[in-house]
Amino acid sequence: MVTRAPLLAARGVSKSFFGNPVLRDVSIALQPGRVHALLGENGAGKSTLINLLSGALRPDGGTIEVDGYTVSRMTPTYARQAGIAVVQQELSLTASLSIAENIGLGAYPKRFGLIDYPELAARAGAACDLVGLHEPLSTPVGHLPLGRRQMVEIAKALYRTPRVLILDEPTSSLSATETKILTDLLERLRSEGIAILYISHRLNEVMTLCQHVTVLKDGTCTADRTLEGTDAAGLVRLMVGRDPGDLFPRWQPSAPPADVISVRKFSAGLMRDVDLDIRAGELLGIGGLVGQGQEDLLLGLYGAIPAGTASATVNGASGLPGGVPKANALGLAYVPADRKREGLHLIHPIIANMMLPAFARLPALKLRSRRAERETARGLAAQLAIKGDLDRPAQALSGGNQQKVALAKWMPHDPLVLLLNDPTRGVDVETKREIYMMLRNFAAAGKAVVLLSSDTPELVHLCDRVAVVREGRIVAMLDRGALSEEAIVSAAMGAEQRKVAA
Amino acid sequence: SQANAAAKCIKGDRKAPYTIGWANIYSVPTWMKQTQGTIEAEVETLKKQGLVDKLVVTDAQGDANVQIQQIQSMIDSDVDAIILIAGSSTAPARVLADACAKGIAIINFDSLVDTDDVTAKVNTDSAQWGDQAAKFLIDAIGGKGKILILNGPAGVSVSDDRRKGADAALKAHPDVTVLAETNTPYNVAPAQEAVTSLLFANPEIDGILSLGGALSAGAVLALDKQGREQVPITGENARQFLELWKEKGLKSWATMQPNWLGAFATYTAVQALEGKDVPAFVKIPLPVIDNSNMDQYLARAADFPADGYIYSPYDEDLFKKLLAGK
Amino acid sequence: MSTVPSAGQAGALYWPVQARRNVGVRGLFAVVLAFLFAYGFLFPGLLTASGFAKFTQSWFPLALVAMAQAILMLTGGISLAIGAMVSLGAVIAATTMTGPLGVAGGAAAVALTGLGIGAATGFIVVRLRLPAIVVTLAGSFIIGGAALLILPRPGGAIPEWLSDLLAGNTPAAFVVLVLIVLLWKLYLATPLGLSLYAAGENPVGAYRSGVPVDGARIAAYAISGLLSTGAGLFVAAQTGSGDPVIGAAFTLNSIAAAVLGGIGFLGGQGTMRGALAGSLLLSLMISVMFFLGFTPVAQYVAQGLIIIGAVAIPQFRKVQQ
Amino acid sequence: MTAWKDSAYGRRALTILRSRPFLTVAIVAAVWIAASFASRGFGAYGHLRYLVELGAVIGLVAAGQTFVVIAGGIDLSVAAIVTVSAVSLPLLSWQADPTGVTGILAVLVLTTAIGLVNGLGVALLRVHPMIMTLAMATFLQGLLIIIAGGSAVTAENPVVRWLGNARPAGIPAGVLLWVLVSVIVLTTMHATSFGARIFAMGANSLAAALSGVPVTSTTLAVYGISGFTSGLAGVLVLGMNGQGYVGIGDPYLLASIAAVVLGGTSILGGLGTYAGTIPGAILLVTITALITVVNASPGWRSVMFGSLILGLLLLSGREQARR
Ligand SMILES: Nc1ncnc2c1ncn2[C@@H]1O[C@H](COP(=O)(O)OP(=O)(O)OP(=O)(O)O)[C@@H](O)[C@H]1O
Ligand SMILES: Nc1ncnc2c1ncn2[C@@H]1O[C@H](COP(=O)(O)OP(=O)(O)OP(=O)(O)O)[C@@H](O)[C@H]1O
Ligand SMILES: [Mg+2]
Ligand SMILES: [Mg+2]
Repeated sequence: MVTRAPLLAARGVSKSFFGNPVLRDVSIALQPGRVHALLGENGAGKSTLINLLSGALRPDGGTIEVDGYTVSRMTPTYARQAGIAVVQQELSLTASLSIAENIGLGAYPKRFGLIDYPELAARAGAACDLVGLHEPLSTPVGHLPLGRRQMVEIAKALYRTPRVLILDEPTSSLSATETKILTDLLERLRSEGIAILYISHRLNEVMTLCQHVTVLKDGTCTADRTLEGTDAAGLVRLMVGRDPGDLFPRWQPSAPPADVISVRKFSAGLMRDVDLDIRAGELLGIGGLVGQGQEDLLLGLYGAIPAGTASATVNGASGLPGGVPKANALGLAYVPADRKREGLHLIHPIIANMMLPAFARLPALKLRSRRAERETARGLAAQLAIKGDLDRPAQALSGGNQQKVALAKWMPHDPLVLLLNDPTRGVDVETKREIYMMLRNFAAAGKAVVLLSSDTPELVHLCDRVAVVREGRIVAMLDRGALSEEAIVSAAMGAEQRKVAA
Repeated sequence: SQANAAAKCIKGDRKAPYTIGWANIYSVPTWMKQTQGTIEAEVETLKKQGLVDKLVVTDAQGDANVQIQQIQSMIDSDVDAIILIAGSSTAPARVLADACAKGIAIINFDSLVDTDDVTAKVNTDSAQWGDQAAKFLIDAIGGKGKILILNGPAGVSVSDDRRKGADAALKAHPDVTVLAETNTPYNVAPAQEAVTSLLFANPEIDGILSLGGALSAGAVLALDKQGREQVPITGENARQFLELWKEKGLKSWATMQPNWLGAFATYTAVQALEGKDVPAFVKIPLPVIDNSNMDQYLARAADFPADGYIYSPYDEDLFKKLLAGK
Repeated sequence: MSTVPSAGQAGALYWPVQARRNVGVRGLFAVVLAFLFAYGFLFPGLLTASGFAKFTQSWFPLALVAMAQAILMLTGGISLAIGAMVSLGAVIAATTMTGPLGVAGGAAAVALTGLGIGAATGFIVVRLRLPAIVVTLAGSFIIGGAALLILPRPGGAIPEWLSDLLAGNTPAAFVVLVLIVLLWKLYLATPLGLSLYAAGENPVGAYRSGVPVDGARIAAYAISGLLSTGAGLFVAAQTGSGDPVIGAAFTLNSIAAAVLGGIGFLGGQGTMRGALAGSLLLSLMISVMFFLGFTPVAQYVAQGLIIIGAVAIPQFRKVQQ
Repeated sequence: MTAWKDSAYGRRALTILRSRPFLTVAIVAAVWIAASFASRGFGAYGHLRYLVELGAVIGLVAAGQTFVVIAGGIDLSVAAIVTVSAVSLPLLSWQADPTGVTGILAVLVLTTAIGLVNGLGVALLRVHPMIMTLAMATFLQGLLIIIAGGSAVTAENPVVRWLGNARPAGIPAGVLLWVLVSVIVLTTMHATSFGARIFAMGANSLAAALSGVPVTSTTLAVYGISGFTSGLAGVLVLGMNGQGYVGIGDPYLLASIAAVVLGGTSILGGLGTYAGTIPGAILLVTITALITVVNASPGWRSVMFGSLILGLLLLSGREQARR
């Protein structure tokens, strides 16, 4: 098998941005019929490597090979012709175009120079069926929730009937069900002889799906081996170079409960007539299939979207906060899921991003102290291990580090309630561990954490209670004792809800 | 009732009281507002005589295309007369032909249209304006010297016509050198800016040929601010300029585009509808302001807006004379 | 895996996609329709052939420049040179068509000028990565200056028959507009045309999907230039002559029409039918206010209110939902 | 050499040398020097002083415009506001106050209120700034029909006169006003939390809102500032011309936008500084003056003006890529 020429390979490629080396002499070979994992911490260079493989970026040194032949100039168009398809992370879609038009973008079937819509419908429909996407093909992508968009992105790659399929963290915004569909699909494609490159920070997925692994650390290749005989701990060792501890901190019973937030008949966005008590000192998980209204629950509590209640108390004050500044004043903080759109100011320096909540709260005309800002920011960067010059724009950070910045900016304000929307999406294991530790400590200090997550294990191992949301209602409230992945999934799917409801 | 309609476009089938449409190109500037004032006053008079019952006013907001649309609407609503300041000297020609064919009296004044399909055009003579201004200035600087020329906006017929009118006199005096020319809106600020820079670039200047609007006041202010001696300058009847003229004791000459052209156009329209013979072009003699009559104008200054124009007095007798005389 | 739900869709995709795009502009359509009824009620002559012809003629140039602006805004661009382009188009038409080039030659000159200047602008904006708003602001001076050089004062001429054909008592202008809209739909059904949206909203993603992003954007500028000078040609025909400053007001009006029609400034948002409806509303507004007997002051105030209202009310409804 | 570059001091110096405002200053200087070679009078001290004075008007209008643009908007009503300010001052002047200060305050309150209404439309009605301010400009036209020429009396306002004509210590009072405003603007923009909020809103208003930035009130403030500085510019330009008139503000709409962009502020919002707008404004009046003294037909002058702006833009106006 290995004697055959790889379908796609990089040989000794290097790449730097503005003089900072990001990849140094990295090689990787994708073989047909194999799912190849690409692992590494945030900022290790994984996305950059796939950008080189797919022609979105040009290497500074080294070569890209297709079927054993060196390609002198790899471009996205050439890559497509060579049968290489990339699933970017929710990136390449256009909200105002329909699902079908998005799927075919850049590779429309033509007839007399025009887009052949019937043909497009047939082929896009087939691709959608593969990923279990049953919305009408004419639906504008902008109307879909994030998880469904991710499926469109995957369908878009499949539409090109690739020989090589590259997926950059495809599951980070997918629910368990969607993830299952995807893994089954990849398994099938693999058996059909397609070469697959798979990037994920979820190691259990990697363990079940992949046969081979390449590990990047600080832009160099530290391992390139078969996955046989490796366990998750071994993978982490490969990535961080030392023995991993437990991913999840040990659960401890929390302090005697006192409600910090309690709402009755709460409605906001998709959420309808929800009763909820959030207790100090606990980590309350919010689970369910993607797009059932969980996000609206957080946003409504945070005062970011209009919400109504029969009665509400938030940190002793009655009524919901009438806006984000009021929520902040009551000690609430919110970390959004879509960090690029909602969490960060990508063009602004990291330090400005970290200080923004402070600017928002200080009196408007109070003079700033750059020195104090720098000190605070340095402290935060050290605390969360955010690498890099604080004066660089946030967009120069890798996804995981961006996530840390989005979280870090609230720390100086010592919030009483942290509303977190999928905070570990796209975050590497080490960072995840740090974040989990932080959340636990936070709860232990008597604060409340509301953790909305699409990562079910996270809910199971970290939370004190988990509220499962379906169709705008909390259909189950699982206590620590009743927590299991099965319980959450079945409640989310609507099966046996009466039985598990506590 | 008048079977033998005399004037162009008039068919004689329209009866008093008439509806007058006033197709303004832009009603915000003070000059326009003053003009509108004279039109409204005239309409009031005509209403009392039972000749007019309604004045319809449109404002094209400076857009010649909108003006065409509004004239079309006037045709559609069947007004009896249209009085018009054109936003372009060519653009309304075709829509006016339609109006004329419908028997609507069209009196075009101030900014004229290059078409004969109107009942009458009413205006001062732009070429004559330029010619007289140039002659005054050349005379004032003793037949030789260096001058600046301040024009109105580029691409507009009126400013171009005035400038062309000055050509003959300038050619006849080769010792008069034109140092520089400008094209600006007929306003104080841009003129002041341009003249200041031109003064620095051309330190020796003997006179300024300013061809209308409030340009002259800007030039005077520019000289004044640099602490330079005033030079002979031509101008128009802007109140600010006349006051500066008096204050600085300028060697000056001014003429005007009287705002009562609007009233006169209204009057003419009704006369035409009433079957009177109306000349195709009523040339308004240029009223001249010089040191001899300047005080008379300034004496009435308080009746005019501070940024307005002090126009010469008018009455119905004047209108009759203008319509009758060649 | 079940194929039932999407198998049925495969037959007809184009029309459902088109229908979906009405969603954002339904409110505007209703407003426009209300204005149309009001106009027809106030001026029954609108329903005659010549009344309809005259009305569509006033709308036509605004419709073209609204399209010209919309296509740029869809790619995330904008032009402040639309007015100057209209003037240039009018001036070229008025100086060539009665000369040796004739009507065909003159029309070709107008079209080539529009395409050429548009493409050059696009190249500067896209390839040199300069902000479109200022490039086209500078461009408006250059293009406007060129118009003044060709025709320093209003003049020139358009053959009488052409004026009568386009701006006479037949709704020829409307027919031409329908043709242009059909051509636009055709363009939007080509891969390059549809890429406009992706190139405008998500250029990086579009590039990675293999869309010729720069090409699509430059093409949009070229088409926009063509539409603008085309509007100039029509204005020249409508007026029978050329005027080097006739287009000035079209710049801001084109933006107002496009935004009224729901075109967003960030690229990729909105539809051409919306932009056309926006331009129709602007044009209708002038006539309806005339027939309602509004004074100029009332016209200014009402115009401001209608524009704000037409943009704000749909926004408001969106927020309410 | 490298040692110098690596020192903290040297790094900061390099940053300044490479910054957009500095580049714009360098371009202004180059244009001035080149122009004074071509025409001796052009570079005369008095002329440069006058150009800076003219620049002050653009600079004042562009001060508010810079705030608005950095906050992610644009203000197309500035020209109309300048006109309203200049034209309404005599109407709002109070005969009993011989200093004329109350009249100026009344005008500034009026123009600030106009700006606040813009802000309300943008923040609460969610009308796009370009449309909101365009509609506001249309409203103001209607207002001007009512107020223009409404007063037959020239208001002799001593403060306005002083602003437009006095030269304490040889420096035009308008320039002094501009310096004062610049200091306040730069401080507000770069040294207060309010300034930081504006940058955040311009870069990503959703993220700013979720971080607790009071977006509505900040938007109101930004447009209010723009109304205020435009009003101030109207007062200054009234003083410089001795008389307000309808249309007096017209040149300042495009000029303010051009000054902002030539000064390196991103028209997309979130990035920029008034420190660049200042030389941007002076650059603009310089080019205008240069074109005025060149002897050419109006068509050619227009072509030259546009080409110069385009050329300068190539030097200083590159947009950074962003996602
Ligand atoms: N266009 C760019 N300009 C500057 N720096 C860049 C650019 N692209 C990537 N980098 C830098 O290169 C490094 C590697 O980034 P990359 O996105 O490849 O990491 P990654 O392994 O995908 O991380 P993650 O797991 O967080 O997605 C990061 O430090 C990032 O800051
Ligand atoms: N203009 C830029 N300047 C600096 N860094 C950039 C720039 N453009 C992209 N990057 C970096 O390039 C890297 C690759 O981008 P990509 O879109 O794959 O996101 P990512 O880091 O993999 O995040 P995620 O995994 O959450 O999608 C990121 O680290 C991003 O920060
Ligand atoms: Mg990555
Ligand atoms: Mg990543």
